[in-house]
Amino acid sequence: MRVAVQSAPFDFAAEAAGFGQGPGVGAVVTFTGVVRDDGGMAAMEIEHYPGMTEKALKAIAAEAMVRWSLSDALVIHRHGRMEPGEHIMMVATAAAHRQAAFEAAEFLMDYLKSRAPFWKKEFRADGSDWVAAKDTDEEALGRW
Amino acid sequence: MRVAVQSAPFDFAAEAAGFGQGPGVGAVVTFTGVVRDDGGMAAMEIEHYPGMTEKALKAIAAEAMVRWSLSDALVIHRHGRMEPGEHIMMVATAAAHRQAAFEAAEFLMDYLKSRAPFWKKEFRADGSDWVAAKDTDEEALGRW
Amino acid sequence: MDVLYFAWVRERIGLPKERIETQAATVAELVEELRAREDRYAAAFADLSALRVAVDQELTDFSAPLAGAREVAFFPPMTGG
Amino acid sequence: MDVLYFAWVRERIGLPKERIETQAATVAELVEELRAREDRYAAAFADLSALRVAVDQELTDFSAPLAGAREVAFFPPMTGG
Repeated sequence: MRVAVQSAPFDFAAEAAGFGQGPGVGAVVTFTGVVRDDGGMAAMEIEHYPGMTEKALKAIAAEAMVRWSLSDALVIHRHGRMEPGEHIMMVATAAAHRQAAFEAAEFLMDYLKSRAPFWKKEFRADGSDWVAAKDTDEEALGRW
Repeated sequence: MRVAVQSAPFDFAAEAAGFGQGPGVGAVVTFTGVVRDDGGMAAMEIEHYPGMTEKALKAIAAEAMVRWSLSDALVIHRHGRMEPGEHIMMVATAAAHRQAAFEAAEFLMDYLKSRAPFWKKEFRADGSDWVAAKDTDEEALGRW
Repeated sequence: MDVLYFAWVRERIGLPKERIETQAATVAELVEELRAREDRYAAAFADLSALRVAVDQELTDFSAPLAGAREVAFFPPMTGG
Repeated sequence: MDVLYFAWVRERIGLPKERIETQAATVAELVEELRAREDRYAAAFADLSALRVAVDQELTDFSAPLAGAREVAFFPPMTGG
């Protein structure tokens, strides 16, 4: 299990290549979040809570490891300024079977969205705005 | 959208690196199936139905593209002999939002498992056996 | 028409493909003809609930008509992914 | 104790962190003290349903006790991922 919070870009392909090699692994799921270019957004800035962020991500990943008997889990989340097309974050899960790998990855994403201390600000030609939390993201936690 | 049926190994990291680069993509999900080494399995052989396999995978991928408004979809599935640790297959989905990317990837996997003409045979020290289809795989289709 | 067999159906019958001249109107009628041929066919088609069928590379069921069909394939439930 | 502000709470109050001496027994009492200070605090804390709070880097709610706490943080609902 590995958790990283960083401003530097990460290499999704290299991370994916090195993940989930252990014995007994039959299914690997990855999720990557990408900065969308819709609505004329020029850049995104992600603020976070140093110290708490790492703790929150570790707690979420550790819970997923136990709950779905994962062989491995990986969470990488960037902060700072990013432009459209850049990778914001990724999670990866490795398990014996596909259902556990999928469910654990979705669980990690739902918790990251609403429980890890990150805040997104969008920069457009006409100004900037903090991204509002979606009710649907909060509701998504209900299924776990 | 791309579909490949091949006996040659594929490079999961390279495939993942080149996938989901389009405008409007906010979420990329990949699934990779790996030959498990459990139960003393020495090798796996996958038989397929040339011609029908490609048609079935294209139909499944095309349905996912429309149903979840995907930006892109990729399905690679190997046939022939594979050893523990080797990648059997992968799917990748790219969408604006995470729910569509996850659902489409799970849909592709559920249909691949039970509707694409592949058959797995396991080779062990004491002989070989065709893998039996699981009721849970058939039931998984019910949700789509 | 071409009749194809995969996985343990292929192994039980002992060949992957054969050309069959038939007047069978449906897949089920073709299965009856095959069963009557030899024990290995009777063994392969003993339990239809353990088999799947494709006509011209489309999954279908045993009641499917064969008029105009060029290719019929019999195989166990798929185990891809 | 250290009080931290993030995202638009930080922008509205105008600083990321400050040291506050308080006798407040709960987060809610601390909020009342801050609101009474200046308009920018009153504005930031106008609608508590739009805010989240962490005590010593653990998410909690406004009724949480502050006894022994070293760090309290106020911020809007998170939008990671």
